Amino acid sequence: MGQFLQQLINGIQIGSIYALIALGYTMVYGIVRLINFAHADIFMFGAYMGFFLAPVMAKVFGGAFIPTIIAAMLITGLLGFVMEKLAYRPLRYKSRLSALITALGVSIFLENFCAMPFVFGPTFRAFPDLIVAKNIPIPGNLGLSVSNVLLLDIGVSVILMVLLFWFVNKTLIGKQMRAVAFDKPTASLMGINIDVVISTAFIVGPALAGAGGILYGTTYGMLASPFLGIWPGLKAFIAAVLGGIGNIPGAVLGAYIMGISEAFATSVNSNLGYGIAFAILIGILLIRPSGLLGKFMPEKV
Amino acid sequence: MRRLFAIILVCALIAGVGVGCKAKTGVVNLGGIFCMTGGSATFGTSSKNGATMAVEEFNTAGGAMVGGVKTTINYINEDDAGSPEVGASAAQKLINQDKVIGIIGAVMSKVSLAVAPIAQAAGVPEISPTSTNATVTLVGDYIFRACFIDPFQGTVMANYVYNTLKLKTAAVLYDNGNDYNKGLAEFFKAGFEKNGGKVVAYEAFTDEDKTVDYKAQLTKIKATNPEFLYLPNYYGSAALILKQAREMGLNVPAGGGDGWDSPDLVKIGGAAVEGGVFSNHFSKDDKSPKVQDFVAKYTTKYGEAPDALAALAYDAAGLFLDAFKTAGSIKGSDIRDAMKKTTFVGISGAYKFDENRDPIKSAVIIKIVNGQQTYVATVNP
Amino acid sequence: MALLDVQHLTQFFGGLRAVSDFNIQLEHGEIVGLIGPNGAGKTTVFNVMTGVYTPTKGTIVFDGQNIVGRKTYQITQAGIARTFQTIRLFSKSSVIDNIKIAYHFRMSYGNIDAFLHTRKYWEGEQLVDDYAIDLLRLFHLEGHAEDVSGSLPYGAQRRLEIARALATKPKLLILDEPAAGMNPAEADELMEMIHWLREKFDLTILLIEHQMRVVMGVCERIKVMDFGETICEGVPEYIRNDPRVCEAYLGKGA
Amino acid sequence: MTFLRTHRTMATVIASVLAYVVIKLLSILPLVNGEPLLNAYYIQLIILVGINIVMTVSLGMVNGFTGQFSIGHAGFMAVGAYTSAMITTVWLHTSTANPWVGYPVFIVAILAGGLLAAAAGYLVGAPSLRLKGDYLAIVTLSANELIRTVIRVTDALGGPRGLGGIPKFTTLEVVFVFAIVSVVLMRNYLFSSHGRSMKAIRDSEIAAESTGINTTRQKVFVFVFSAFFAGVSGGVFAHLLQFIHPDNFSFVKSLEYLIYLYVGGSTSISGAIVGPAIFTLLPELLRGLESWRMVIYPLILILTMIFRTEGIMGLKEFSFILIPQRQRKEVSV
Repeated sequence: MGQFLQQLINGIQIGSIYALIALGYTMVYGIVRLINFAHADIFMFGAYMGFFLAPVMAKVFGGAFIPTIIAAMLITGLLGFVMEKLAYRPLRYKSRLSALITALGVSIFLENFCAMPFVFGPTFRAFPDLIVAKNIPIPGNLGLSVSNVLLLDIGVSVILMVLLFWFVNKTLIGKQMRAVAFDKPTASLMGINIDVVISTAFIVGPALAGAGGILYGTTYGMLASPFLGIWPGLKAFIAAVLGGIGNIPGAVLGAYIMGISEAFATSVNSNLGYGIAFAILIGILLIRPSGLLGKFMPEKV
Repeated sequence: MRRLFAIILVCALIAGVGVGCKAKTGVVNLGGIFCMTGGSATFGTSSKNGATMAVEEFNTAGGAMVGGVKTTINYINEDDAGSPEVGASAAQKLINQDKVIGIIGAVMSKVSLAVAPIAQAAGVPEISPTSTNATVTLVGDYIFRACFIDPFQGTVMANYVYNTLKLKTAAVLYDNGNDYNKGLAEFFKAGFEKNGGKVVAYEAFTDEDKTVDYKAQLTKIKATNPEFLYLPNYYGSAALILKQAREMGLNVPAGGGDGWDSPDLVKIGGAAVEGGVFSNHFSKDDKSPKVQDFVAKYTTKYGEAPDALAALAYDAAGLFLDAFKTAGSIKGSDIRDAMKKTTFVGISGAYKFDENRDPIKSAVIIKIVNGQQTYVATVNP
Repeated sequence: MALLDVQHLTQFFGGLRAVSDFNIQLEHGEIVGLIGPNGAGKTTVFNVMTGVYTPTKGTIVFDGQNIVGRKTYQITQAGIARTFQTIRLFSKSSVIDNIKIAYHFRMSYGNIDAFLHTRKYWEGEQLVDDYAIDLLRLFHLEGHAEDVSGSLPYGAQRRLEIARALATKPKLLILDEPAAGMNPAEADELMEMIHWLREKFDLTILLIEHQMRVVMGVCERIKVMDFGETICEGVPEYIRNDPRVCEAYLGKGA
Repeated sequence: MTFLRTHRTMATVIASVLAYVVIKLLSILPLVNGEPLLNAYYIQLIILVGINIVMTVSLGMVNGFTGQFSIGHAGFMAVGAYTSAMITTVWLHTSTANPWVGYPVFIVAILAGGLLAAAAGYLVGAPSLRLKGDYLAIVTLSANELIRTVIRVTDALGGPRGLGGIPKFTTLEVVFVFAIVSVVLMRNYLFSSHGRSMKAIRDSEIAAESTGINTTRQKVFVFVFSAFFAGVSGGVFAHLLQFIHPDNFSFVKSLEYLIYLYVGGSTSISGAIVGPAIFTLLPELLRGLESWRMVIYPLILILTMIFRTEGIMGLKEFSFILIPQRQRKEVSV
């Protein structure tokens, strides 16, 4: 029982980070129908920003965590904006698949460029301790414990997700985003500036991934290399599809399911922990072809 | 038409890089194949640094006499991107284009195994600094290595933990996607159980450096109450695992293999790796001038202390060049024969090859004390 | 026996009843119109008849066989061909390939012949090429045979879609708003063509159309639907004068 | 000349044989400083290009011409590579056998690998081809990684140690025959009634269905034979490299094929030949740049996509790919 609950906690923690990445995938997809492969690398970029900025922030502001996460979000948001302008905009009204290949190109570029010795370098980096890790035992005789880092992960993710829901549902630009996601031509006829909406999606999504990067660094204390985004990115992407791509609550749900099922699968047989995510995904998609919360839209005949 | 296109491209290729690699009098090419791009580039960089340093020292010392001509080495480093396929192309290029007299590399066994058949077929000696998979040197008699193979290192630690530390139960957590990890894990387990110990948890994770969350496995391991945690991983993973283990209150002694040897182990792991023991090729504590000289020179040149990969690449290149000098020939078979008979003394001790061209050399046990690597013991094979 | 006999056809989408208790019998050689305001369920009836949806309730007997539950392609092979409200050509394929595709299920060679280009392949290809060019000629499209179909003018695309439907050698042809987007002159041509089609190909035709001139001019019988229900049925003269029809289109009290 | 115009397949084969002879001569005749122009390095690259062409053309059958979106092609390659390598290396030790025994076994082995890959393709494709677009992509990608996971944890297949000691059966000749036969077969299929159905499904699945095409069966069949060719390519690849490892076949590899396909032009067989030819050689061409090469490579890729959105070839085909038009009888009005 104790182990069961502990694994649940473990799963929720990793799920929180997946969720922040998955949200970016799903937002961009919802609006431009593009699988932005480079999103995983923006997450990496955010983590490295934390590595470089934290010491500076600590000096300037005294505390490091909040200024660092905000700065990283701003920078990754900017990166997303620039990326869309340079690489994706020229292809917007052309082939969707060409944009996908371009996204792959951007991804390979970011990884390898950042791995150059004068950028981030290929070496392991010890992530600065933005908060001092402490273990808080849970009262009771199950031997459970949570760390303050875990609470921080969950807290920050939930705050950002609530902010995102507010942003998408209550602000004008958020409502415009939903309109564009629903029907781009009509939205444009209604006088919505599509360029602004798309740029916003490419700022907000990457900013969330940047926050995810900071949480990742804080949680694990190490940045292996500029290629570190690939696997968390892939898992988060699968989570977004699992929840129904383009659907914001779906991405969060998918991410938690992914994190928790990975933890449990690993505890049953650690050799299969990695593969299980894919097996679950295939299973769910075969039963619900549009993901858990995705709406099935039959093609109009 | 399609083929014509291919031909045009190939011609362009030749025009682009092909020509201009003719050996000038007194200079011969030596190839290196390391992962310079991709997720493992940090290992490749260390290795390349080590090999480059050995070559530079060799040239400064006057090179070798080949047929009465003083001959120095031009070192050509190629990228394998951590992929067997790219490594094979790199080997073909070095051998056919650059006419190298030997190849130092690769880091990973999976790449060495793709390079080895090519080197063997061309009669070009290859020495891998760090490929521990036993089958690498079995490809043929031109293939050597400078490191221990997994059975030796795994067993050394199993004996040390059981006999010296007197611990009777152990848990193992390894990367099932990495042959080096898996090899050490298996031989540690076998050795430990042969001694009478018990491996209470034998858990895996996947994808070396990209996995960062080990809590699920550690939760399971913690429930089995092991006395020792064996982590046959590279320093990055090992440090992270220990951090997370300590965070969840799993405070038993831990250990690993030569993959632990890097200044980054302590940088990343901090207090969590304190007291960790691991098997290695040499100790930086070693007072021998050779070792001290190497550590000092490397640190000055590259701005960081050498890790095991750098030391082994330095040894591998040094051993090869020593054999080249002894042979006084650029013929692959002559160098190979000289290598077989080598008595080279490197950073990691005196080299001698067994019939499989695997080195017979002693291991040292290192302990992390106050964040410093401290020599504990030497284990002879 | 009727060529097509639809009984008590009912279709729900979730809680929405799109079609309720729809009945129709078509005799061989008839031209029948299905009209009604937007959202009346006409296209849904077509989609159910062609197997796009499986009906919630009801039977559809075509040519003596119950076709409920069959896949669209099986229904087409059984002899019902259709056109679409918005043109759905294979727009990147050539005009002649559009016709050849519709011949595919009757093609005499299989996968192996396709890989190896056996003698059977060449014979089959020659046959289908002759067939397709003849059909195109009937629709005055032979000059465009090698053009990409998406680049044809609108009227020609409509003709090609009908030609493609005929290439499946149907007994029943169903046309979903064939005159949509046509001017009166083009509509007149279309009406002529529908009559000609019936004679030439020995067809039974069921059509949805909004242009009353076309419906009245071409159909022998008309069925009017509103909100999924059939509200009246009869010859054009009768429909024209039925107050319920007027009401359905223009609202109560009009 | 008339003969060549009417018998394009024959002409292609003749041209290919001529090209082979030229390459072979260039790899033997000592033209440059007493050395052949094409040394073993170039030959190896040409062989890799050949394998990648078959992979890309077969992927193009699914993605380009049938309009589906599969991104797990390397998984099927893995099935073929491991199956064939197990047969030639582990079960029958052909490395020591004489070539008269070895080559027939090799051919049987790569075909067996292809068949098993096709079976895997059926298992993946049959339930999932009803998914559309990106959902299908995710399922195929997941299947790719599942296959890799299974190989990695199966010690009988070498697990993470990989499978080595594979005899080198893949020569320039083998790859020439293999690539030409494969491309001609797929080209033939495309220019048939079945190929037209594939394109019809791509343009409008609903319209294809309503013209009597069993679209599900057609899609699954294409997916299966595409997996077959990927499997055979895997076998040829394994016997070139003489060592295979699960990491050779990760989804990253699948993405490489995706790049080759769309850069070349997904709706053109010629594109699926040009794409891999250029983008296999490009990283090698950039070797002189050292670690910059993987920075420059994606930039070239991005620029290619921006300036040639539909790929290098677009919808165009080299003339030898096309099937000659039969003379039609006179059009009478």
